[in-house]
Amino acid sequence: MENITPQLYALLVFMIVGSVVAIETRNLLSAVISVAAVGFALSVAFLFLGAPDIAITQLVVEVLVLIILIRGTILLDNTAVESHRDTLAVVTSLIFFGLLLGFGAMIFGGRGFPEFGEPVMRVSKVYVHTGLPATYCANIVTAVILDFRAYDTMGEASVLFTSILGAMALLRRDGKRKEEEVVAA
Amino acid sequence: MDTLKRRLLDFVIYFVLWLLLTWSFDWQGVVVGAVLAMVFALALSGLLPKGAERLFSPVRWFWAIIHLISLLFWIVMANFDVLYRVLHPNLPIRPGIVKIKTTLKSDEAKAFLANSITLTPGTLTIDIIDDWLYVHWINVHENLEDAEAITKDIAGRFEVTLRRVFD
Amino acid sequence: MIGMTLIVKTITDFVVGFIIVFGVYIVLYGHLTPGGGFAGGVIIACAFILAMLAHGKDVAFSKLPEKAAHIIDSGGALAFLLIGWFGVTVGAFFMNAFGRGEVFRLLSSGMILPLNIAIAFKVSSSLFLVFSALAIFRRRSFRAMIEDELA
Amino acid sequence: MNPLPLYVAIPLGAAFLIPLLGLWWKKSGETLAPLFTLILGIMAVLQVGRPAAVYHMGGWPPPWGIALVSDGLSTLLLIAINLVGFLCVLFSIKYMQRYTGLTKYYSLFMLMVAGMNGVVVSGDLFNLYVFLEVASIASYALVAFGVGAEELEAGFKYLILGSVASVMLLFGIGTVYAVTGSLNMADVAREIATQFGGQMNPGLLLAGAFFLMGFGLKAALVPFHAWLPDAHPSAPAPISAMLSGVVIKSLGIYAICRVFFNVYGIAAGGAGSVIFANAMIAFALLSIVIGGILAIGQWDYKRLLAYSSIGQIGYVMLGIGVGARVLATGGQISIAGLAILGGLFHMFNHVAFKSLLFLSSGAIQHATGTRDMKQLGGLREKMPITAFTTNMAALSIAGVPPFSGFWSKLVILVATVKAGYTAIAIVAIVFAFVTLAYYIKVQREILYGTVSKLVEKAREVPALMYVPLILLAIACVGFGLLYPVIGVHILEPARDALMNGAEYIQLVLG
Repeated sequence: MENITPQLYALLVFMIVGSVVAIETRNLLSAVISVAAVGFALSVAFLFLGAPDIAITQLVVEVLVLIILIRGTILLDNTAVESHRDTLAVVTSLIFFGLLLGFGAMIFGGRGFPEFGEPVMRVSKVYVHTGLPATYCANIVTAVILDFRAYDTMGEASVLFTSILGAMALLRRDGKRKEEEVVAA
Repeated sequence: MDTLKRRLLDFVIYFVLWLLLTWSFDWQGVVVGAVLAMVFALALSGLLPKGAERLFSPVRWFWAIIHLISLLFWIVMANFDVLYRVLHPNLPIRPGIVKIKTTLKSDEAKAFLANSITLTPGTLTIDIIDDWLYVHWINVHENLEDAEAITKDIAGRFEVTLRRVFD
Repeated sequence: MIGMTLIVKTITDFVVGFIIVFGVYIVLYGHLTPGGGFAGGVIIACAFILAMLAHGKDVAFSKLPEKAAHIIDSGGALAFLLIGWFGVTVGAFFMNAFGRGEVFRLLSSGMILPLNIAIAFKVSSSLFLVFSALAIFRRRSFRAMIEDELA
Repeated sequence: MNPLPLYVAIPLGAAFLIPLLGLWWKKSGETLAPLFTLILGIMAVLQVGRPAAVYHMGGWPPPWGIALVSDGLSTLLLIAINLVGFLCVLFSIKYMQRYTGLTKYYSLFMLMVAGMNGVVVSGDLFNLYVFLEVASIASYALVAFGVGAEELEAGFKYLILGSVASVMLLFGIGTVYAVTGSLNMADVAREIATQFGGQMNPGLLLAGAFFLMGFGLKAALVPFHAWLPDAHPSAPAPISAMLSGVVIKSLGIYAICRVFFNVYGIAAGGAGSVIFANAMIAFALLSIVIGGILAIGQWDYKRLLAYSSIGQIGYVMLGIGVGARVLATGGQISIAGLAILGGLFHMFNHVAFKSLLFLSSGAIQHATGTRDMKQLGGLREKMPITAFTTNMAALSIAGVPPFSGFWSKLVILVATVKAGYTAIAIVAIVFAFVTLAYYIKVQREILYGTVSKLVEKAREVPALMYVPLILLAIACVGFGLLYPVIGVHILEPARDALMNGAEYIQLVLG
């Protein structure tokens, strides 16, 4: 854990900078590209944390999202955002972030959270120790998501199904029928 | 008959890919791979590029390796060239787009030529239309009339090997 | 000319088959190596989306028609549910009713492999569908809609 | 066999089947959805009186596997969700004919039901979140189902605010997991009770704040209510009925109750508990006051109903909050029990009369084509059944004796006074009269008065639409008269489930 922490922090800083650029830039295309940079950094971070499968998924999803977003952006005639800055929104979000940071300091500084990198392994310990003999599945992550908690995964598949169905439903050409069709039916 | 040959070829390619990926000869994996390769060959016919039988010619593989080596060499050379132009106080560049005619026949060869040109610093292929390549060049020659010289300079060095790999 | 330039088309042809085989490998070996149905499904969807971007929607739909994608989408989800329900025969919802097999072999760990396959089918067709919907979708402009409603 | 997973499996299976069959069979949704919701409704009613049960998903014992739990509170919600779901689907068959993409509609509807059932039977925090997402995403899509400008705007607003709530909940769940190392609710509860001695450490306090905000947003309590007044009027009427009738309760109120009573052990007292109980009472009062004030000025019928929902949810929350505060400060247990019972009873009543009101608004819109109260009037003569049932619901929600709404509000108020919060009780009483006032406005403008031009052409809606109205109207009256039966068999087990946290832990972990 110790030897990769500096790289992780570097990635974290990179991601924060990328997000700030994405918010601050006036050009939509640059915003999309900086968001993508943040996503790629996230996938590298997953790789560092020893989760290559999530890194792969994150990478592929990032590519997909980038393609869709760029396609969406270049369809617009004008990719520059011309709007005034909403002072109230900025102040509100600053206050919110301040509160969150205060809470975070309280939790991490006080007795709230376990040490960084030393999670409470009360339940997950059992997965690690008995995962292979109980499920015969060499990949513990898959063992957890498809055997111990397969029901959750069904829920996640349903979430995906629902969002696709919802998107298809909202991308219909016409929502309501013409009056005469209703009468005829 | 032709389609059958084509399917068989697809099957072999997919199967070899599968074996390379799994990197084991456990019978379960091999059987599943064979079944999958069969399904892909039947269901996804036409996804693979045409003329895939060229994969089985050792001569072409040999020339592919030669091409890779020469490509690497030219990339290094071009790097130095671009480095010189960037660091030179006068910045001796003359960027512009030139149109060159390639003698390569197959689509694959043209695409790889375009990619090789793009990989070389200083030149960048924008599009291919029929036999014409549109290339953005960092330092366009003084003599624009001499089309042959331009072509030779940009594409010639790759065409030699690529022709033997693909055509 | 439909689709993108020759360079993109040719290179796409070179890699699409490889991407699909790689995605299937990620799915089928999800219980032995990093990966699984979600990751593999996304990769497979990417192959089809790449084909659609390079060659236009007609080529992609000839390989995977929209109706077939809808069927695979619902069918994959249904298969997941049914595999889970199959566990009821031995005791509980999502209990492993298949043989566990031998550790580190492809055909092992019972229901995990079929579940991975079901998820892969579902995820790949869903993502393909949503991309095609977003790519092809054209609606009257928002202003026209508002004017219609005012009229 | 324990039927708990069926509550999720049946609607999910229906939701996957409907679009599949719909490719060849256009009426798949209209046929399958009522059938399956009816089966679920019957199952839920048969659940009454059964002892609390635990189902181990996949045979893994908790906390390693996911546990499904059914106790009194779950049963109460299951009955409400599935019966109202059935009536709304029945109403949809005729009402939705003017929309396109009906297989998608019914599939999304079943997904919403599946999500809510999943939330209600879940005994695991993350599993609760997953099914909450299923139900929420389905409802975002359903709100904007008409794809008109107004609908899309409302749906988008709901989507953004709902996603913010989801992120907060996920953050809260992550924090709880980081602190206690478990996701199973009973296991977390035991960990909090034993390791932290019932005291809230800062991490749990932050997580609790996130839960209150997230679930509060799903429940449309006042500082987080901004999505509701847009979403409810824009949605198709059966969806408004579902949203107001059961979605905000199962995703919001139920989840708040479950998390704070059974997981956080608010009943055990401690420093954090009082803070959360106070916050609940504050949100409840704000909801009552602001919902009431905003409702009275509305001329859009469905928007009026939407604001009225905010106010009535405030009453539900008031009962539960007062109960929580009494328990947390170590007051009399009987008073706390009375307050919680009142809250749950009002919630149960609100399911009946608010679904009825939204469905009747749909019937009125179906017949006259408007929901502007200024253009309506004299509906009593043209649509007698709709008018009569609307009347029943309005009287009940306004708290006129002997309708059910009167009794539930009375119980809440008595408990509030007994607990010593007289000022709060006075505010609640004043706004009970405000409720009465705006429902008198509804009656005067829509049901009575001169017959307006639009109403002139109106005819009574078809039988498939008015049968659900009649059934719900019977429920409005019946809940008041049958209180001895309903109270003992449905409400008191629900209250006991909330008040005995130790029993819940014992039940799940054995």
